[in-house]
Amino acid sequence: AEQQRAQFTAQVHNFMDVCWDKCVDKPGSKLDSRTEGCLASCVERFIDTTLSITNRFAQIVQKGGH
Amino acid sequence: AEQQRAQFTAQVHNFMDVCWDKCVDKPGSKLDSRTEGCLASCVERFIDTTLSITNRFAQIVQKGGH
Amino acid sequence: AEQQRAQFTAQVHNFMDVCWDKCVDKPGSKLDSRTEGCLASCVERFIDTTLSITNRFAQIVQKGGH
Amino acid sequence: AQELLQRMTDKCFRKCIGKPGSSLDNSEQKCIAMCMDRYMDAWNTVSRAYNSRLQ
Amino acid sequence: AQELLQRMTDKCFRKCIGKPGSSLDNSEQKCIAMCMDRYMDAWNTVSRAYNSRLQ
Amino acid sequence: AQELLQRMTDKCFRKCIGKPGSSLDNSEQKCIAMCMDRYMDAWNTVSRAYNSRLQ
Repeated sequence: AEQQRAQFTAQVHNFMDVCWDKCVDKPGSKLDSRTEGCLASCVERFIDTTLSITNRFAQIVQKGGH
Repeated sequence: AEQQRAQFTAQVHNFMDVCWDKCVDKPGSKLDSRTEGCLASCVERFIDTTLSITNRFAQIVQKGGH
Repeated sequence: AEQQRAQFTAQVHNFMDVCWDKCVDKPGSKLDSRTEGCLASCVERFIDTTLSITNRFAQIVQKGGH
Repeated sequence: AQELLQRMTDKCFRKCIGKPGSSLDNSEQKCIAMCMDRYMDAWNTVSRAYNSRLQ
Repeated sequence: AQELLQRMTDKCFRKCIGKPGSSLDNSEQKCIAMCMDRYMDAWNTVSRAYNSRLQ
Repeated sequence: AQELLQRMTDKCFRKCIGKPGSSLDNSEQKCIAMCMDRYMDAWNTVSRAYNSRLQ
């Protein structure tokens, strides 16, 4: 569980690195709903991208390489 | 002392990563005084920022969280 | 040999980090010959730069420092 | 929290400090405080989104 | 291949996704597939160039 | 000094080489030599500033 939490945190740092730059322009007095939506979508789409790339990669490897 | 020197060096690498991009545009035939001043201020302000964020974070944690 | 392969791979990751951004703009339906040439030159010039900096650094150190 | 503080400092310094001057001026200090609060809000939003995807 | 997949995902996400929407749309999906194929081509080109320099 | 050389190479390559050509031309070579010297000057300035802040 300890290790799982460390992995979770490492992933959140990773998402923050990409999604902060993509979604937050000038930090304002609160996180507006558009920015919140952007951050949540950014996490979702990043995971989609990871799955899509991992699947395609597995297919290529199975077919016996590039 | 060995470990302290390694930490010092790691911090200097870290400052260089931020401050080189902020202060040095086209490298010239010598480091002009404006660039030198910018680099020194960059280190000072980065440390100020670190202290300011660390203090604020400690206050938030003490008050029982965000 | 195991360790040598790991070092080779680490270097390729490092080259990719610099050269992908320098040479690939919009990924197209194939890697055109201009992009291929750019990538190969990018690796060559990066190695030249490394050697040039390492030699100059060694000279400065020998002369007894900056 | 060490890593969080370091990354937050790095992102907020880059966002809030243009050309570093002889001290943090008032608007830079405000920007840093807001940036830090928004970074922690964003961290919570991102954690929640990731967590709900893992369920 | 773990590291390769992570770096590829990072580079292709940054190149292909502008403002993240409610799902990966068609053009984003195509862009990601192409980006991945080109990343692997580029990886091979870079490896070959590095290898021939080492000889 | 390994890490210093690597970071210096990375920063100076990015600053001095636009589109990589078939060899390092004269102006690229000059730029790299100057960039390296300025990087080391900057390293010294930054170390001094950090050191005096620690006192």
